[in-house]
Amino acid sequence: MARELLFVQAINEALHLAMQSDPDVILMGEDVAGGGGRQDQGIEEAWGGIMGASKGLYKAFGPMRVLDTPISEMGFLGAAVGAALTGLRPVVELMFMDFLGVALDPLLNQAAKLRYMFGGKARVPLTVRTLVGAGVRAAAQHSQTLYGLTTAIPGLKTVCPSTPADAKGLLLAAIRDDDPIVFCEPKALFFSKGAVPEGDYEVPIGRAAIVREGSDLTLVGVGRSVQIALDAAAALAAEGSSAEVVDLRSLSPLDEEAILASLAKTGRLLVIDEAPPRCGIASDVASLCVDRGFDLLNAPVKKVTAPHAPVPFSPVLEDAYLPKVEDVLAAVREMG
Amino acid sequence: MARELLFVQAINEALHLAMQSDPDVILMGEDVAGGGGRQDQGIEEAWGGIMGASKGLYKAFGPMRVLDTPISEMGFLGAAVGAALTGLRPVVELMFMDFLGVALDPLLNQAAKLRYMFGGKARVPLTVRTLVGAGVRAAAQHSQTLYGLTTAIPGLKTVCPSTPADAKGLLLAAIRDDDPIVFCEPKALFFSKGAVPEGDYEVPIGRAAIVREGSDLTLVGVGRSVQIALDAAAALAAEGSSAEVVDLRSLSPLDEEAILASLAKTGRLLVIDEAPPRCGIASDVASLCVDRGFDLLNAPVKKVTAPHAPVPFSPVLEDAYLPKVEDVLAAVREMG
Amino acid sequence: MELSREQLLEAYRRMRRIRVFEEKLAELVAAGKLAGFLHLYAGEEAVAVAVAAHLSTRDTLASTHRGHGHCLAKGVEAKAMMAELFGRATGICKGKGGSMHIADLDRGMLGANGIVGAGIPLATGAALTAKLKHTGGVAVAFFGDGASNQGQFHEALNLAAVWKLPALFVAENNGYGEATPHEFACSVRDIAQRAASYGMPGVIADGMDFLDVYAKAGGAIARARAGEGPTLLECKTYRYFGHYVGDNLQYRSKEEAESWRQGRDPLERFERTTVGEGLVESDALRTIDAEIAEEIEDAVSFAEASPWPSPEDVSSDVYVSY
Amino acid sequence: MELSREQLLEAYRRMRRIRVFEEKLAELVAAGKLAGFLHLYAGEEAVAVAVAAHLSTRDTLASTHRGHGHCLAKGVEAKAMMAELFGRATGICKGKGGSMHIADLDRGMLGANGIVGAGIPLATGAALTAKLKHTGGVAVAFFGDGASNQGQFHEALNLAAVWKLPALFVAENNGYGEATPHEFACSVRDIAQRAASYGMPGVIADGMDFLDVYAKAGGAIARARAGEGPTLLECKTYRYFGHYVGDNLQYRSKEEAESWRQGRDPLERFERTTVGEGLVESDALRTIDAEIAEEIEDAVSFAEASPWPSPEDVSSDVYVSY
Ligand SMILES: Cc1ncc(C[n+]2csc(CCOP(=O)(O)OP(=O)(O)O)c2C)c(N)n1
Ligand SMILES: Cc1ncc(C[n+]2csc(CCOP(=O)(O)OP(=O)(O)O)c2C)c(N)n1
Ligand SMILES: [Mg+2]
Ligand SMILES: [Mg+2]
Repeated sequence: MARELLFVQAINEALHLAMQSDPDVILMGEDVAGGGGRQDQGIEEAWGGIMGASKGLYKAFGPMRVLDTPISEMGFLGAAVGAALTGLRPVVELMFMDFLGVALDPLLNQAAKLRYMFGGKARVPLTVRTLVGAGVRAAAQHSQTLYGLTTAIPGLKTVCPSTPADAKGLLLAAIRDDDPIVFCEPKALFFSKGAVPEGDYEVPIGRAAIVREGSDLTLVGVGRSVQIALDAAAALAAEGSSAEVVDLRSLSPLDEEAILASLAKTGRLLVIDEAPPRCGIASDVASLCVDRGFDLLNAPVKKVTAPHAPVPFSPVLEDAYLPKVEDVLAAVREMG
Repeated sequence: MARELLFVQAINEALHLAMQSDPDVILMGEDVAGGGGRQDQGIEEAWGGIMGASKGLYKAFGPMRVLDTPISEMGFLGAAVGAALTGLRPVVELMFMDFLGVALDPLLNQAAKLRYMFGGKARVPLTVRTLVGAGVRAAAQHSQTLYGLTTAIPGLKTVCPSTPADAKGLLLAAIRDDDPIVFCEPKALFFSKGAVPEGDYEVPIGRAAIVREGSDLTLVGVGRSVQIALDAAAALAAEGSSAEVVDLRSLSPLDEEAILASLAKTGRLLVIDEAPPRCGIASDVASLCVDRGFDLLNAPVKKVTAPHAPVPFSPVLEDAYLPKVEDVLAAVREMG
Repeated sequence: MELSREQLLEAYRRMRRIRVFEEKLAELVAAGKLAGFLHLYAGEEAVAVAVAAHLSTRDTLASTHRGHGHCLAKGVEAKAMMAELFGRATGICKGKGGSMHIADLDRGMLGANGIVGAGIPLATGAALTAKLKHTGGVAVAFFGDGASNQGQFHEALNLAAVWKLPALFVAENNGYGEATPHEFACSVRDIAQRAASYGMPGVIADGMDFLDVYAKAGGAIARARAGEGPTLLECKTYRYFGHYVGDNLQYRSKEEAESWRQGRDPLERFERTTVGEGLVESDALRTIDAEIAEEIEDAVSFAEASPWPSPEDVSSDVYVSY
Repeated sequence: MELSREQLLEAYRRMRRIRVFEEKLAELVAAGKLAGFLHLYAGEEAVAVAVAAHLSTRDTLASTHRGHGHCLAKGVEAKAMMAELFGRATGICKGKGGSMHIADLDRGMLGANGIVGAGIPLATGAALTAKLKHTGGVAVAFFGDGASNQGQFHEALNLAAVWKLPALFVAENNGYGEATPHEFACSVRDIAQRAASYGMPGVIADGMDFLDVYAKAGGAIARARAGEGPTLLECKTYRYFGHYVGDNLQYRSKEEAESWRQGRDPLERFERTTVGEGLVESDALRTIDAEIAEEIEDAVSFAEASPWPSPEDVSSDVYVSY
């Protein structure tokens, strides 16, 4: 486990492995080859995706399996659904999750529903990779955390790794899963480093990870908020309080048992999420606690989220927008 | 208050009044005139919308203000945003809320965000009327209850009346509101009857209604689930238990104070929603209770919702899909 | 692409099956025996049947809300379809889909679709599979005139052209999207003209004439199979019934409707031509009529006698695993 | 539509302002002074300025992610834009929008837009307002070649045509959508050809030539103002910088880039023609150069000296009332 990779390299490695191991896996999206194949201009492979996640794939797997698309999200995502329905296993890059605005139908009304509507006779093995979250000064239309929206849709799965190792293992699992999965990549973590196992392995979908053990309080995070939870746990330890940190990793299915088991240990729970507060994963986890976990609760369940506002551009405002360790500590104090 | 109208007539009356009182109000959508104006075929006004909600408007206000659109939801909703931004007050019919799949961007990334992104210098007085809910054998792509999705989006307001009187008053308030509002019309209620005041009145956005008073338990509903709550309350009364029923009416803003005030009276709360359970309004209300209402709670907060599945077609399955009075009673028993 | 007598009789059988199936549905709704939103295909039979006559199970088809005709043309069983419309467990989708979601993947039928325009990218994706997996198959998308104003139409046709996919896009121009006339909604009279936006051939066929559609679809499909890319084929046609069963048809005149039926009805026209040219005998057609009448009655009996799904099944078939 | 000396000088001033503004931004990013995603317009100046030269404040304009040029051409202040890019409270959007969301409704500037294609329906709606309120105004949408493959392009152009709106759709074809060449993404070489899908005129202009764009945009705008409906105007152009500041330009050759700059640069070309024909004097242009250099320096100083927004403002301006 000594080898360290960037998050983006972990993604890239998973894509290479998935394409090597299954000829039905194809990749499509805007610039995923990045204009690769302009032999006339002496260019073979260029960008490999706007963040470089698909670098090298065009060269390795060629233009039939690594497909630059027009800027037609609804069209190519719909085509990917049709391809998945007929025997391919497409991995589609939806550059920013905000672009669900122009790409929702193939997920909401097609991928999520075909199997059910067809009486169980179809499968749609589709993976949609997409960037989520704020923190890079990309403003309101390129910074949203919309995994709550896809989590709400029956028929879809939604995952969001917080480490390079999970990114690789979850992506391999997602691509090989026979259901449509939205794979969220927190853009602020894209160039963060972490140990990544060699070779081919899968992190099971639907399992949370206890990333720090504790006994007084459970902090639940996902994606980028896991680090905030860890930092807050460290600060709380300094104050003599022992916080357990749960990384959800999978939003749909949700690992209810892991959350409740932690709550059983600690009796107190707080959720941190980068999304705004309404109808999101934070509300969802809180509602689980007050239903199945009610008898375990010794304190209110607090949500530390972004405000009910779009993401601002100005660094000063964006920093104020995002959940922070001190927000967590203040909420913990409020829990009494 | 003796006059009774159908829900659809109440909507129609509100549209007439809004258009009469403000020349900037225009109506657009598929078939809102319904092919009105084919003088060559001797046809002046035809459908007035697929459910007849806009009947008579084309005749009263003419082709410049009642606009049949192509089947281009993203295009005409986007155009409505542009029109709202420049001085009109459009009311757009998105025939079924399911069609957000092909119409999300103008709401998610434009209407909801322009004011904020432009530093408060814009207003987008747009009302989107749309049909929600199941119960009419319309199957998975025409039966969704997606108001949780729009509630989650900062910058939008979302309302959903459950009676003809509220439908009229809320629609008038929505059209005159200076923010973009999604106005959800439960299709299963469209031909239900109720007393509707004459004349022009507004029901304020952001206020819940206590539609039945009680002391032992709070039942929270919205749209069609309000009637289920009322029926359950009647059944509970027969068992000697007194349930208060809260009709949310407005999902964003949410009337947190009304919910908490009821909880303070009863100590026990259950939410009924026709949407699936994840990241929806039921989770949201539960999360409010376990945070701000924690000290008031004497029992778990239960959610009675549709299952995590698409809406099935078969009457037998659809009936099983929808929340029912007996589901509420069973959940109440579980609350202890 | 000469049609044999058997092929002609089979084409007539399929058109007839669609006609009777649809008329039966209108009857059943009137009798209060059927619920749901039903969009009938009667009047447009020649389009689906003539296109599908070029297809086999390796070829795929994506349909619309008005899908019964496409399904029957592609060989889906009337019995299993009828049971689906009755919401029974024996339905082709176990009663979960209903009219707007009938599918039969084994026959390459990728589903009716309740979202206008959404079938077009699905077929595009199926064409991508055919190309990458070298199946030799072609994918066909059917869609209405109204759908040609949807963004998905534009995006999918461009994509299919850029990738030179083995696809055929069939615009069924019946003059209306619900109650709205084509000319209120569409900035060009001929949808085929839009092919120029994608550098693909745009062809117009008389959608009331089986033989015309057959010939033009055949050319386009041969082109697709040869790897020369997609075609946009517009078929001018008319729906006899309203937009859905229950529609009062207020938005169009009786004269207009009559003008499409009189002398142009696709079944009558087919009969006039083929019998007239001595290719088939009218007796053979009458035999088919009788067989179809019985088949559809049987389908109704089958559906009505079939069991309802079990309420617990409401939550199954959502995922392969969860 | 003869241009006076003043008009020509003003046009040059705006082009020059855009060029210097954009070059300054590249410098500031390199120096680590600016954050965010910046898409520079340098090379395409003639398009925005020539179109906007026909517009006044009653006319509206919807822009793209590459919006600085459109804003400056429409008369938005460089100072307030620069402060916005620096995220300051004095920014045109109080620092809340940043590069991709600059707007100035008082000047009819309906906003840059981070969603490719989304500005096109916004302009269509603004044209509807103009028509229904009889303002005499015209609405212009700018968008890239990549955007012409978006569904919103198709839906909005059809809508504008059906409703005969006073709109102009300007496709800025710079040959790339991010790293993807036009010919990989678009099934036709000329976007103008797509006008045929909407029964509207499609016109091609040399986007490196102010005078050509000016003449062709003028004709289209006059047509729109006269109530004759929309036009699609394609301007062939090139972006000098990468897709965004930081892009390594790996996907295109230096030779290609040079071939667009050499002898074709819109400012040089404008100067060659206008000075050559004795319409303006090069001295006057040099004076403008100096003034612009100072203006942009001042804008940077203003921005850098401006206060940051207050963190509490993160939640204001979401609603008019809530
Ligand atoms: C995206 C979407 N918008 C609107 C509808 C409602 N709707 C169903 S069918 C229809 C008309 C379709 O017209 P056309 O494409 O011409 O097909 P036709 O019904 O004439 O066969 C409409 C508007 C829908 N189902 N999906
Ligand atoms: C809907 C959407 N898809 C993708 C993107 C990411 N993106 C931003 S700019 C761009 C390229 C746009 O190309 P073009 O329209 O030609 O404009 P240009 O950048 O060349 O001016 C892309 C793909 C986006 N912002 N919005
Ligand atoms: Mg039609
Ligand atoms: Mg471009």
